[in-house]
Amino acid sequence: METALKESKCITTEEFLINMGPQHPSTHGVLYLELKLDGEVALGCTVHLGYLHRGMEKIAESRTLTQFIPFTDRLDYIASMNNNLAFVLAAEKLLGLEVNARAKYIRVVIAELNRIASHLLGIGCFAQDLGAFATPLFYCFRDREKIVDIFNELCGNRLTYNYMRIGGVQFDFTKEIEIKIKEFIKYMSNKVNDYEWLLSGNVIFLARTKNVGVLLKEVAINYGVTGPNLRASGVKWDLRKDEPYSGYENFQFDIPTGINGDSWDRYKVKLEEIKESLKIIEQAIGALPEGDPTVKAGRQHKLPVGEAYMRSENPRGELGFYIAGDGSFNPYRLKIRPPSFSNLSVIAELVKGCKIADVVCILGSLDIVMGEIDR
Amino acid sequence: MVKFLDIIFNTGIGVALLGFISASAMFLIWWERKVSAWIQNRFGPMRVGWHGLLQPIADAVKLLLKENISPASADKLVWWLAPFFAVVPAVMAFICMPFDKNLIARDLNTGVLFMIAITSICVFGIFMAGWGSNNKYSLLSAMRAVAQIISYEIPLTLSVLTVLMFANSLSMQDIVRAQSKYWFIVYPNLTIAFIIYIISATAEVNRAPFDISEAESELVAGFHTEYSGMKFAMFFIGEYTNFFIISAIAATLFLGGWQGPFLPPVVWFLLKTYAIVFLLMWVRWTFPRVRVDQLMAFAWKVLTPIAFVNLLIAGLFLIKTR
Amino acid sequence: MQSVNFFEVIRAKFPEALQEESTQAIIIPKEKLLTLARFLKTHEPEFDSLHCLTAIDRKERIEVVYIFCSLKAKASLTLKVYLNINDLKVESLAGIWKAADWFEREVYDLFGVTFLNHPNLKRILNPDDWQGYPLRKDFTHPNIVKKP
Amino acid sequence: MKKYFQNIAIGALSLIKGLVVTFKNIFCPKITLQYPSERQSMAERFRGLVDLRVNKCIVCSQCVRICPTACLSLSAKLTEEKKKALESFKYNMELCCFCGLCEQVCPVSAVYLNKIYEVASFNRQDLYIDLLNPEKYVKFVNPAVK
Repeated sequence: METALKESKCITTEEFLINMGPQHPSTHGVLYLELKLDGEVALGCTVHLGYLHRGMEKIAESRTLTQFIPFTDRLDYIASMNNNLAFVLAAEKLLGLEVNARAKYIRVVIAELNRIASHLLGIGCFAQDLGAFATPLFYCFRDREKIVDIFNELCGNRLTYNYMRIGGVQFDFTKEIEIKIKEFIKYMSNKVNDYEWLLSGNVIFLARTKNVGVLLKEVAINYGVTGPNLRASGVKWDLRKDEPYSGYENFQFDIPTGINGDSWDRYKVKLEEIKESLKIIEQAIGALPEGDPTVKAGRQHKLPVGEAYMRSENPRGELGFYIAGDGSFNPYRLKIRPPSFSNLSVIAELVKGCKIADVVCILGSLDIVMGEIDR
Repeated sequence: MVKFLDIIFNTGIGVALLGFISASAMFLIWWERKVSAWIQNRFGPMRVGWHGLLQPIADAVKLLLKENISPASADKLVWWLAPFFAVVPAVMAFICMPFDKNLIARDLNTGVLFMIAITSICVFGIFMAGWGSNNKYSLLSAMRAVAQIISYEIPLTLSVLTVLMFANSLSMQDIVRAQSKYWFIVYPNLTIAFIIYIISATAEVNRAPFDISEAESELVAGFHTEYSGMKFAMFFIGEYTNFFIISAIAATLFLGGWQGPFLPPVVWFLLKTYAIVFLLMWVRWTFPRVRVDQLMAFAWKVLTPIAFVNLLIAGLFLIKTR
Repeated sequence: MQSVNFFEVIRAKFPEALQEESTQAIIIPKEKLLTLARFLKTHEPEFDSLHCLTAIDRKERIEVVYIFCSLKAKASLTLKVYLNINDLKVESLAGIWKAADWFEREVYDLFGVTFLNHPNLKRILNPDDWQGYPLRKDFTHPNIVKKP
Repeated sequence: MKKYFQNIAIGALSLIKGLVVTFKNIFCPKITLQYPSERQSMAERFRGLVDLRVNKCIVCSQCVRICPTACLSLSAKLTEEKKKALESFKYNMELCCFCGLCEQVCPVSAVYLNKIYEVASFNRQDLYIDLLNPEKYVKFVNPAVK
């Protein structure tokens, strides 16, 4: 036995670098992961960002607040309504504006619909990364299509909505839209257990995701991870409950949390959150108050001298806007705190010692969007 | 003179077989796209010909017209030879495929052994492709493919062995005739053998939950990343011909080959094969991919022990009844 | 998330801490930042998550803004450090909160504030050979198109 | 030993549940459209390309000011009765982000967004549009559109 060991001394195996480069099918956008591999096992990875950096914060400094709203659609382009909401809430907090009840309820309904659409896409792409080729993804896109049609009916565009305005929304709900939303709730609630049957129980899916990329509670908090990834590690923290904004306090819903923070928990939390969002929409649509939520687009707001920070619960985590005004129409400084930026920073720690297939699984379960990381 | 006639007769069979193989490969490609479309609530190819029937031919012509790029620092000979090693063994396995009572190219008395031996040669093709194209992703995928195919040979051969014990002859025609009373799948431990066969056969052909060698999400396109044009088409046809072979073997070994009440035997054979093909396609479009080490553990820790125990029980059962 | 008026507790420990009137942010001189950070992390409502870290270019000084958040006590706190425009150096908090690592690299990349003993202080969003710091007010670049 | 077979049984059952879902979906109605012949009808508020009702425009250039990407530019001239009239109205479709702010801000709703969404073209000149000439979008309108 020793002789074999001796020989094995002189056969040195050295690691090799593989570029899960900016152009790779499972990096959810233009992300460049430089993986150090020893055979099949990944030893470490360095993350290279900036391929989608458009300088949003520099652009914001030469735009008025209403003009910047179309740019917030392009941050997390899968949940643009939630970006609009976060930006508009931050602007209203700085300007000290009040929003009437109907606009708040409409905003909640729309934000939750967009959360479902975003989670659907997150789950579909995650299953696609695990190799369930295209079938769960097409089911998710088929359901997401219904939501996108409602948005197309409501504000005229399918992906970049530019729907929320400072002090209200652009269009009011018409009768058909409300009927469509109610139909969607019924349609979606029995489609969800399709996913439970197809994915959650599946033994191959479990084997691929159980205890893969375990994110401990302390590590998650330390890295600033927020949203479903944090809740999957067992931290019961959701801004809609703990720091209610835009009328979330008068809805009953509970926060799904995971147990040991592995990829399966992150998937399960997203699936449960779709059910919770359906509950919220049902309550909100039922109790839609009267009033006129629309706002004339032309009104420009002069920003007071001072700063305000407001964050809202995006499908991927907490999106924060830090706006500093100096009395003119354009913000003096606008900082965007994207959730995927901190969620992605955990990848270097989770990837040590797992296989290439797991690297793809972890990246899929973290559900990042490069648009908001690179701004 | 007779030898000359023989040669013409054999080349005639060969040409007929090649015609059937390429037609069945084309049909399988079209049908796979249709089945996956139905499962995913979409139409699948509809544009070229009625319901896209001419789509495979359109693809073939497109691939023919594509430029043949070979990577600069590739190991030229190995890289050039790889597609042949992927296709030729797949085609040769049709020699002892029993389509009908007498519609068989050559009824070797060691038919099954020949088939299993030939189909395991296409591992060379994959490894040569992986090594030849001198790129990290292909090398990784080739290593995976070799490990996977070798470790799934054992459960495959064991499950086929249990069938041979019942049919006590290696020739395919005898196996089919032995199932004249009832099909082999009816016997309890042969159903287990059937399940083991199906699982390890999908792994043999790099399909469905075991397609870790050309795993789109990890290794981009695995061993045939560097191939384009006709060479890529060769891999494609090789893969679908292998797919047809394993379902045809499963049909002959477990579902009684060309035997059936009133339909002509050839139709019965094709019906059973395409039933198994549908089952494997259905499995492919439903399940996620297994990880490399789980795949190995599954082969060695689950399939092989069960195959051995099944063999033992089959032996005891045969001693008692015969 | 009421930003708890935590100022008295800090003033007791760090007399030179001031309070900015408009935003209740606490201003701390550069030298005391590290000790205050450890104090915040370990003291009673531990601010266990550094939520956001950014900077504002006020032409004669750059304000580095830290927003801490305590999940247990549901409290948040804003901290500011004023850095004179010609010596932009401040202690790095990457040792205490790992979230600070990437935030600080971004502030270095866009503002030019160097964080002392940061694990690997490199540009994160712009290419490594990029000249200048884009978010500075005096940043000009040939192909910036002024909005009419 | 029992646990070993129990795992295999549970695993097999879960696989079958997945197969049942896909089998059920084979008979569901197909949802994809055969694109060139069947088209998705866009909603009434759909935001396509910027268009101009020339006679309504009162040259207040609010739309030029509100546009986030500055893709509208106009120049005016004085007519005989000292009324402002449009001389040229350029629309650079390459920069436009289709946000619809110009439509909402126009007091007389002269500027509006039409329903064209097939806007691919082979050369860049097609994207610089002069809003005054009536057949500006003829080449984008697809005859197949009912």
